[in-house]
Amino acid sequence: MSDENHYIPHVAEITGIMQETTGERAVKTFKVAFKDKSAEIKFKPGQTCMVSVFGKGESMFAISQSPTRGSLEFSVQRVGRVTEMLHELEVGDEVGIRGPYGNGFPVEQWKGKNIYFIAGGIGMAPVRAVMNYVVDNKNDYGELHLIYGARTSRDLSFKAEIDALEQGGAIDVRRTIDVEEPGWTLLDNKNPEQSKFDPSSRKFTGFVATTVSAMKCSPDNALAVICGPPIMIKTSIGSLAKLGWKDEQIYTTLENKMKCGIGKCGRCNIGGVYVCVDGPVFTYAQVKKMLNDQ
Amino acid sequence: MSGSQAAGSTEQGAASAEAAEKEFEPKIVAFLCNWCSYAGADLAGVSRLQYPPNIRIIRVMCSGRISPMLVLRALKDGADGVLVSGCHPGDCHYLKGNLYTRRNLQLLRSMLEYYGIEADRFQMSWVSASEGGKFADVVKTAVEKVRKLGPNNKFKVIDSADGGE
Amino acid sequence: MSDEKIREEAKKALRERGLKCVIGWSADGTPFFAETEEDADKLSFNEHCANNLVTYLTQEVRSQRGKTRDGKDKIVKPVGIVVRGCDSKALRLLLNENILSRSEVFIIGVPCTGVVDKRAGDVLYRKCVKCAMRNPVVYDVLASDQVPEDEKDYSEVEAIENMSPEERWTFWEEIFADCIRCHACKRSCPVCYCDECLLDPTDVAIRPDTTADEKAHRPRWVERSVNVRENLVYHLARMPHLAGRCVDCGECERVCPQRLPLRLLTAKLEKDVKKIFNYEAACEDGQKPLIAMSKMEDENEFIM
Amino acid sequence: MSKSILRKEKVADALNALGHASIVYIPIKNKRGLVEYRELGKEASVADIKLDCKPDVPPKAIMFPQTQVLFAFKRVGGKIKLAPTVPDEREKIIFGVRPCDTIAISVMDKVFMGGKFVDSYYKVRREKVAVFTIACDGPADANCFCPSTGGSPVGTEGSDVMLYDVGDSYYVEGISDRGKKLLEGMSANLERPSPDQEKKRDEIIRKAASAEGFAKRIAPESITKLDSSFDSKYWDDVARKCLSCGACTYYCPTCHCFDINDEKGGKRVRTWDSCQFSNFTMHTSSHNPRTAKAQRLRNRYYHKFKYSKDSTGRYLCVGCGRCIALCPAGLDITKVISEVR
Repeated sequence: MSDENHYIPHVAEITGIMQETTGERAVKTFKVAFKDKSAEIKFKPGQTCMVSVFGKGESMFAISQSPTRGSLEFSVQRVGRVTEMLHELEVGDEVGIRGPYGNGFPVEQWKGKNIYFIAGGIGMAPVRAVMNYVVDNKNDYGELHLIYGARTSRDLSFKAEIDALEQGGAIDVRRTIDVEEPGWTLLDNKNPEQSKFDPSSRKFTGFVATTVSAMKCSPDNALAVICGPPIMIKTSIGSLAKLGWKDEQIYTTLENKMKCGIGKCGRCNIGGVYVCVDGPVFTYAQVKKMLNDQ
Repeated sequence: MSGSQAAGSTEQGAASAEAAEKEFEPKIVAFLCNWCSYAGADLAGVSRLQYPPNIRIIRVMCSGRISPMLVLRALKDGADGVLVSGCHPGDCHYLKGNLYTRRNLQLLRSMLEYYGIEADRFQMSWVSASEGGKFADVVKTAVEKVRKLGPNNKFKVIDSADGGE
Repeated sequence: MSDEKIREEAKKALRERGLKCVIGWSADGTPFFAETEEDADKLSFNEHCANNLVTYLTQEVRSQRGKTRDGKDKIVKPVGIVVRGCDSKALRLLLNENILSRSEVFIIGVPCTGVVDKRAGDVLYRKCVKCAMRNPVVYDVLASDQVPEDEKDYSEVEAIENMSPEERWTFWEEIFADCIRCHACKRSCPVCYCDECLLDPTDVAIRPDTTADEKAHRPRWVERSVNVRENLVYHLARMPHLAGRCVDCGECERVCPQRLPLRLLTAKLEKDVKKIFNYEAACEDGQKPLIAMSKMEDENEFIM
Repeated sequence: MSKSILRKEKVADALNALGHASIVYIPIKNKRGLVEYRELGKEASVADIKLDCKPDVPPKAIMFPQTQVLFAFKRVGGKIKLAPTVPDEREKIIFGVRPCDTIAISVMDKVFMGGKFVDSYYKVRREKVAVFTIACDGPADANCFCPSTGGSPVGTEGSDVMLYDVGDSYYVEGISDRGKKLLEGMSANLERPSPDQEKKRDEIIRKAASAEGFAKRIAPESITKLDSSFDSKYWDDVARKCLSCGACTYYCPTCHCFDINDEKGGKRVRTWDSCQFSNFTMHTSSHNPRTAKAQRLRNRYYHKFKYSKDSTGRYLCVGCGRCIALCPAGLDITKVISEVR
């Protein structure tokens, strides 16, 4: 095991592509299957893989599907060199996969707890993996909530899947958007605590953090998983803190530029911590300590 | 796939495969300006003038667009020679593009020579839209010069077994 | 003697002109940024002061630029600098190219009789043995008397020109095989001030609004691999960019950790520019760039 | 014969004997006066050998080449075919390494072969390397500070064979089993040490233990002080001088950051990278956790003296002083660590 060459990816075929959102920063979900069945990997929700587009390079992506669903999926936003090329691939094309890397979410420790999944934009990708895992093991966990925000309603990914979960009653879902649209209840970003919160409403205009405040998420026997852009993570944590949440109850994922994925290339470190092997999942208590060392 | 230049263009060129194997067929990238030289090449074609098939034409709007980087990139990625052709001085569609390029590329040519790289790997010509005959001649001369120089080996690098130095 | 004058002028300028700082050397020859009059007492110039400080000048001025919240240009405090003859030519080029404006800089010139190479055991740098730019050409004050200058010496370049092409190639191939592309030559160059360098795959300016398309299709002119070919292209392509701009200050050669004789390239370039176009970089204030001075009657002989 | 004498005039013969089974890398003085490691016989001749100084270039590239092809890929009939590169499995000897660089090799071993994952490319090359170290007789030059980083001019860590310069000969000592075996192979060139030579060798070790004569030094309390100087304004002052070139990192015997890229011709290539380059940590989105030069510089110093110490128990700096000698801006790591507060 230890002498294995970690830099050589296994070739995998794209077996399905879902167009989640469109536009300049479109999101697509790729389902892949290894050409060589023996290369198949076991992974935990929250872990990541290096995905290669040969000739363009490789990038680290969170696995966006739960291991309980039997497929390996990545949800990728089109932002740069590798992702642009990924988006041009079709079913049947080949990519390279190596991994899984990182620690993943400590789902075993979470048993019996109420969980708030809080996601913004493409941050929904890792959240989807862990949320589906928890839903599939629903009996082990308490109440489940999802607060999912994006810029506009068109930028919300995994629509059908989340709708189905919601209708099945598996999870309480609140969607938020930044730009006002008809039919979406307006929240006051400036005074989130004063916003009138209608529990029957599922769609809000307002920041994710605002929604968290307005919903008054309870910290009792609960934990929160926050993924999204840095500013959204920061404000959401602020909202939770005001509601009496402790740093240890809040989990988040970090990202940094990575090249090797195995803690050698020296660029994803925050202080002495390598995000690729020690992360990407950290509690806010850990992050707080690390951010001092940025 | 840099460095595969030696094998490239045989199928279109020489009469018999045997002759092709013996004689080196250079591959030349030709940057032609849209208004004069490209039209000149077109005229050469329409007039059924014969010229060697060793050139790969890239049309640019003006020879002024040809930065030394493009010439070097072509050489680095396996071309045996580079030809840049534009309007005669004074005829540039954009007034002075060809004059700028002339200064720039003359220095590049001089530097190539200084490094010990055959300066004839890089050639320049002025061909107007009406000079189909001149275009054919220019290509003939350019190909012959590069053929004499042989394959472009100086820009080639051979990796050791595991690529380490 | 010149130390006192430098300090005195630096203090005066800090006091009277509201300078952000004065960039100079400390007595041990390392760059030093004097922000207060007290600091200014540490300024010095001696034979160990080898850095061309103009690179820092651009950095200090540029870092102050930008817009305020209400959209106005930020106020740029002028920056003082101590320059030798060669440095001052580079500085003049930056002024000519409008990278810096004359009002943004305060220049203390020091005529120089050569500086020494610590790594080689305190012998004069080769560029200093015979030097045609010992006296500053642009300055507000001079810290000492002017010194006699030499004729520009191109004998080393000529020696290479007189080799056979094969000899030349062997000579350069050996040199480029040793380049490790640490980019010290480029980063220290006073006239390499671009935010993004096309010869440096590690140096790409990406803004929040750069599209995926732009990033994906940005050409990589030089690969990251370090080998003779990539190094050759790197050093070849640098030259046209420096044509008519490089003043042959020799900073690239000085900083090269592999001790590559890079001035053999820049001196050759300077020689060619002079010979072919009768042009000399930064030889006068307000000079137009080499390429902009292209003429109908330029040499045409090499063109078919 | 684990302790013996190699006369200096016999070094060439001994190297030839070693050269039968291995490639020998040895410091030579190149045309430009730089002392660097080269392959004996192929790139270097005996006449160029220079053993009496600390080489200007560390031997790092022998185990961790600046450019290394990880694998090649090709599209055959629409399908991707990967071709891993053939590892360089030739036996190698690096002769004449100084103790700082030898310790650096064992530090690098920890980086690449320790932790959760092993870097197979490094491992293959490393395991074939035997190190012949020449002990220093005090500081090798004005920039040395190995005692400050836990090293010593006579440190044996990472060595297979130790050599002590006792005048007209080297006092040779096998350290590892492998080293002892290699010495057996060159026994024809070895002699028994005289009491006088024993004494000289002991003298070298005694002198080294006192860490005398080192002009550069970092006090242990300066390093502990790093815990509280993270937000110091001093970093901005240092960064002002830094030119963001890669000279310090490329010449550092322990700097190991690298980049991986797909290059023309279907190769995935690993190359050295430097944490001082502005794009080193930049995300695709343009967000950069270490935007400012000061942050990048600070990260390098902290990585060397704090992060690494905290996680592996040892410094990532061996005190060779090359970064001091080469910095175009005259930055001095010992000064920076000592002055920051």
